[in-house]
Amino acid sequence: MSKIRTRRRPGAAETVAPAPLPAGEVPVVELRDVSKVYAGGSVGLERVSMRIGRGEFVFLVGATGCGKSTCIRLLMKELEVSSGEILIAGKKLSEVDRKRVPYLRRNIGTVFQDYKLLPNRTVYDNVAYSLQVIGESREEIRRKVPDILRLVGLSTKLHNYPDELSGGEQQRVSIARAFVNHPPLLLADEPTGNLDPETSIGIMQLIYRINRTGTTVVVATHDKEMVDKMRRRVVELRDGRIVRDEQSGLYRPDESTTEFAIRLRGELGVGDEGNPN
Amino acid sequence: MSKIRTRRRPGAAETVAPAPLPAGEVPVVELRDVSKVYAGGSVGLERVSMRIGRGEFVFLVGATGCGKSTCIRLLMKELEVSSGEILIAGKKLSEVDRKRVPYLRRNIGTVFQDYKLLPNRTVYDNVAYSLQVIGESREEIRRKVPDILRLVGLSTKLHNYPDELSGGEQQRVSIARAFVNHPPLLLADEPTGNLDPETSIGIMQLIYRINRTGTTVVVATHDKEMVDKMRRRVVELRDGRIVRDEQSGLYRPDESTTEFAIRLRGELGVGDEGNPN
Amino acid sequence: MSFGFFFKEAIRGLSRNSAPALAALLTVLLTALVLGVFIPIVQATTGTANEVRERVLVNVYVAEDATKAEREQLAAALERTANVKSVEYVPKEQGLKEARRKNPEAFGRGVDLLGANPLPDMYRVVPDDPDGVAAIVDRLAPANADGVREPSLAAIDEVRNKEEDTEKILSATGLVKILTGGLMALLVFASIALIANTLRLSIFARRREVEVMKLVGATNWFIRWPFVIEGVIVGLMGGVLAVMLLTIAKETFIDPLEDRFALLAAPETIDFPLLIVVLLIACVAVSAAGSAITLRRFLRV
Amino acid sequence: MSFGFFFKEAIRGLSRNSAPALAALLTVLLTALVLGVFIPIVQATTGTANEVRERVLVNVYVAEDATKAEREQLAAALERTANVKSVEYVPKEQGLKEARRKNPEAFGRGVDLLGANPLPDMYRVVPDDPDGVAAIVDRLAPANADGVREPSLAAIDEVRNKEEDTEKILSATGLVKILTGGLMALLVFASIALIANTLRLSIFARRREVEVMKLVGATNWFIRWPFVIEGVIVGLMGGVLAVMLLTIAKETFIDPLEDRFALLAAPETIDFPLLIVVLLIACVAVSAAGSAITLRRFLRV
Ligand SMILES: Nc1ncnc2c1ncn2[C@@H]1O[C@H](COP(=O)(O)OP(=O)(O)OP(=O)(O)O)[C@@H](O)[C@H]1O
Ligand SMILES: Nc1ncnc2c1ncn2[C@@H]1O[C@H](COP(=O)(O)OP(=O)(O)OP(=O)(O)O)[C@@H](O)[C@H]1O
Ligand SMILES: [Mg+2]
Ligand SMILES: [Mg+2]
Repeated sequence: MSKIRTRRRPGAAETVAPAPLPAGEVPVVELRDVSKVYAGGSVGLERVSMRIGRGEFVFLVGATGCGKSTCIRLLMKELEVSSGEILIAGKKLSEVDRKRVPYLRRNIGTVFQDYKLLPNRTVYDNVAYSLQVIGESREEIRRKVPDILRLVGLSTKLHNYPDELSGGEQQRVSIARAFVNHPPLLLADEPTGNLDPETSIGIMQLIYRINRTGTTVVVATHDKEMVDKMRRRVVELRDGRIVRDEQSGLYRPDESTTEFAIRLRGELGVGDEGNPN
Repeated sequence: MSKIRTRRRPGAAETVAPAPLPAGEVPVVELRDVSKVYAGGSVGLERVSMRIGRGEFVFLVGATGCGKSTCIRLLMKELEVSSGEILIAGKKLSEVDRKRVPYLRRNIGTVFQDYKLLPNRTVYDNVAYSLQVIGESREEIRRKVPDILRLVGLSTKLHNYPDELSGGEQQRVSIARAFVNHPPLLLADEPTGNLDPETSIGIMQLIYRINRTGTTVVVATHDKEMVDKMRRRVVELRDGRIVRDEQSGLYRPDESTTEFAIRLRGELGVGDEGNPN
Repeated sequence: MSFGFFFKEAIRGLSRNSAPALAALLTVLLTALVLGVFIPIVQATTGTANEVRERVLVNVYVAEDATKAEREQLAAALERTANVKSVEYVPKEQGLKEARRKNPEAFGRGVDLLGANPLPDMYRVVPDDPDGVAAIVDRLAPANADGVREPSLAAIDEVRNKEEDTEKILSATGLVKILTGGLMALLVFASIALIANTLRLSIFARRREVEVMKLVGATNWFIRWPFVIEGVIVGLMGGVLAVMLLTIAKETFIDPLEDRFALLAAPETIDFPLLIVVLLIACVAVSAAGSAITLRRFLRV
Repeated sequence: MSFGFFFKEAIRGLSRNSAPALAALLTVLLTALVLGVFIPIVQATTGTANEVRERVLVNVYVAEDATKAEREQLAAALERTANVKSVEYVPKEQGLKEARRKNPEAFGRGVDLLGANPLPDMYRVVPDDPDGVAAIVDRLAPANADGVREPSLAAIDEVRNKEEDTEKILSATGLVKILTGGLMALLVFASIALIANTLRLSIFARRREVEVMKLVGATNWFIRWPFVIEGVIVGLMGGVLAVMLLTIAKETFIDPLEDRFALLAAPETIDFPLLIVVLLIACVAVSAAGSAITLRRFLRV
């Protein structure tokens, strides 16, 4: 049996095209030469620099283990950088006090790759928690939570506990929790990994709509179809380095399915709504 | 915003075509009118009957929450049926004694949707454990484990603990563990959910090879591309019921990409090896 | 958020994590029970020891042939001696009466046969601190070079610590006091450590939850309050249960035997309601503080 | 698999789950420490109580005017009486000697003045069981209808429990024995419950792991052995630490004070090496059994 090649793809593009950003605007996310080396010595990110402007929609792609989750965990200060500097809305993360970290995180909605639901709370309470955390009033919570759960298709599972849900249902709870308080920055780590193609499209439409309201969105994903359909900015990582950074890119740079993608975008109802790409 | 439709797809095929099975052969897996109703009253499976012959390769597909994982968990007696009967290799699961359940499970390799790795063991030890459980000798373990880990592309992560792995790496450990002792029945729940397309193809090739050595394989998946490429038996569930059971089916019954699929199978190196479909 | 919210969270935590909650409850209950049993025992023992110590007296026998002036000088000298709490004059008649009462066998028959009182007059000197006895004796009858005591005043016939085993009593009761004190300290320390330990473990079992809470933007106190309230509830329940068991034990076993306790009864024994209050407050305080402190380790996300 | 495998698994479990392992260790250590301190105390107390009880005697005073035959009859009757362990004849001379020693104040002076021995001859009767004293008295001098005791033999002048407070001594020492027994039972029960409790919690924190093991085909004993060995190791370490602390405490605090313990020393006190062995075995057994039993709940997958 042959070895599965996951890390090295010969002949792939090695050029990095930084995204243009209007002069003078403070990027929502900025990575300056960021490296992350884990305790064991394995490299998560290596000298990554990147700027993401307000309202941008960025796909983070790359083979498994290339550093996508590392990047997302660094952005929410779950991990500390080994070197370099991360700025969120112009503020250096290294200068954010431990006590202030929760307030930072309230402005970042995160969909975790492993969901990270609270096991002792129902679906409703899991989503409500991120509103309770910011001191939202009970009425607001009672209004917002069922709404968002209906949007992700979980209205029948409000009072189930996470261990009574299927994988896809848990994933959608995590998505609902990240969205519910309309954070200015949304980080989604593999948000459709356990969803069927149809539900995935629904979730991506939802993310797209959220993006259109001005929210900056970073999605780490393996969902080739999704990336190819959406045609948004794509940042590809390989072994912790950025190897590609394209406006309206595809999952794989060498594939030529542009017409197909355009057709799919029409299907998604995305193309005719005047996005800048 | 519109609601995402995940459960009802109007106009889908409602016919059930049971798979042919040579007369007299004992099916490896047989479900007789199996229903599973969870404690809260939600339905996991509803009157599902199905026979899977020795050496078959079956895709279990369907929208999220349709009952795929329930089916797999029932097969390994992690859950008990509410009604009906499951037979593994002709033996009724309801008659398998509590004490004998471990011996049943040793003959069933399982890839869990949530990986279920042992947090206090390294990658190597996690895989080794399922060999230690069956009393394999130390030499055999030392020979087999690095082999299988090389096959899934994890030779550099042998001594990492699960919480030091990326999502896809954890998934591959789970796959390696399920394969390592060459069980006669392999159940894989969403084995490529967190893998990039390329790694996915590698894993599916691996599963296919294992299948060709005589192992019966059941894969629950959302990976449309994979199902369409492989063209094996597809069982589609909807709300716990079987709505489709086709030999060499596609992920969606209505799509006509047969030629594309054939081309892909060629790419996979599957088509030219004389499989019976 | 309001107290109501945190309280509801605490109740949720307790009901959904019944195993750790029950474990913590059991630990509080058991330690409170042990303490609740030992506190009165230690108190009674210490009380008894103190009572015994208080019986340490110095008897100063007046020489038969002492003159009135000499006797007066002696009385004044005794009053002036350091460490003396009180001096009581016991004339020989009273001495005999007391002796008869205490030792009817000897004095009942003996003195009757004798027809006369063999006892001398005596001053009974109570030291203000039992440990001061030796000092008093030394002052009234300093030992000379040979170690033989010689009375410092003419009126003194002999200076004697009652029963001659004052040393022994002091030593033994002192030891008992040290021992019970040490035991009590050990028990209190062990109880606190055990409760903290269980709390630590019960929060350890939920560390992932705490981490997730931090990741979705909860502040430390937002996470901590429910745990503190849980601690209060567990402490209160454990304490109340312990108190109930103690009350039942008291009423079924101790109260019917009360007369047998006459020998042990000590005025310093803590009274039952106070004991209950002390136990409850201790349980609640230790549990709540333990929860809050233990949590810190897991809040560093 | 071999023992080596299970042992390695246990070590892995301990080192990778240091928080629960430490908690279990601490619990074992603390309870062993408390028990290790209390066992000798309880032993000493019970021993002292027993010693005190053994001093319970019945004195049978011989009437002055008894004839030789009557005296012989009495001696024979005493020997025959039920419950009697031994009978000692104390002639009046020996009685006086003893009295002088015990009560120099009264007998020293009094008898000298008296010039004659006021004491009667006496039989000192030792009951084989202190609680049998009342029966002996009843038999030798049964109470008549008015409650007044009348000697059953002519040679008996009077039958008396020594010091008249036999009742009190028996009652008090009995109570002390019940109390210490109860305390010991409470402590042992609490210790076992606390250790089991911590083990339960420490396995609870790892229940997912146990579930996964079951799902990949491990038998119950395959999973259980490492936990049992972990229990043995934790019990052993906790026990050894406790014993070390106890030894240090004994050598620094108790041994220098040994002379002060004279009053408390009781022959029945368990000796130190035996105590150590008992503690260690108890720790190990409770931890190992606790692990094995607790695990059952989580093996039902
Ligand atoms: N805690 C950790 N300690 C050590 N190494 C780690 C740790 N977390 C991640 N790594 C390593 O860092 C690399 C990048 O991991 P990361 O989780 O960012 O990958 P990823 O791109 O999210 O992959 P996937 O698509 O599989 O989720 C991997 O090789 C992984 O093994
Ligand atoms: N323990 C449980 N208690 C109650 N309901 C459950 C439980 N487990 C699953 N369910 C419900 O049963 C249904 C089927 O779940 P199952 O996990 O089989 O779905 P699935 O096909 O695997 O979905 P996915 O693709 O999202 O993993 C879902 O509606 C789910 O909510
Ligand atoms: Mg990842
Ligand atoms: Mg599933």
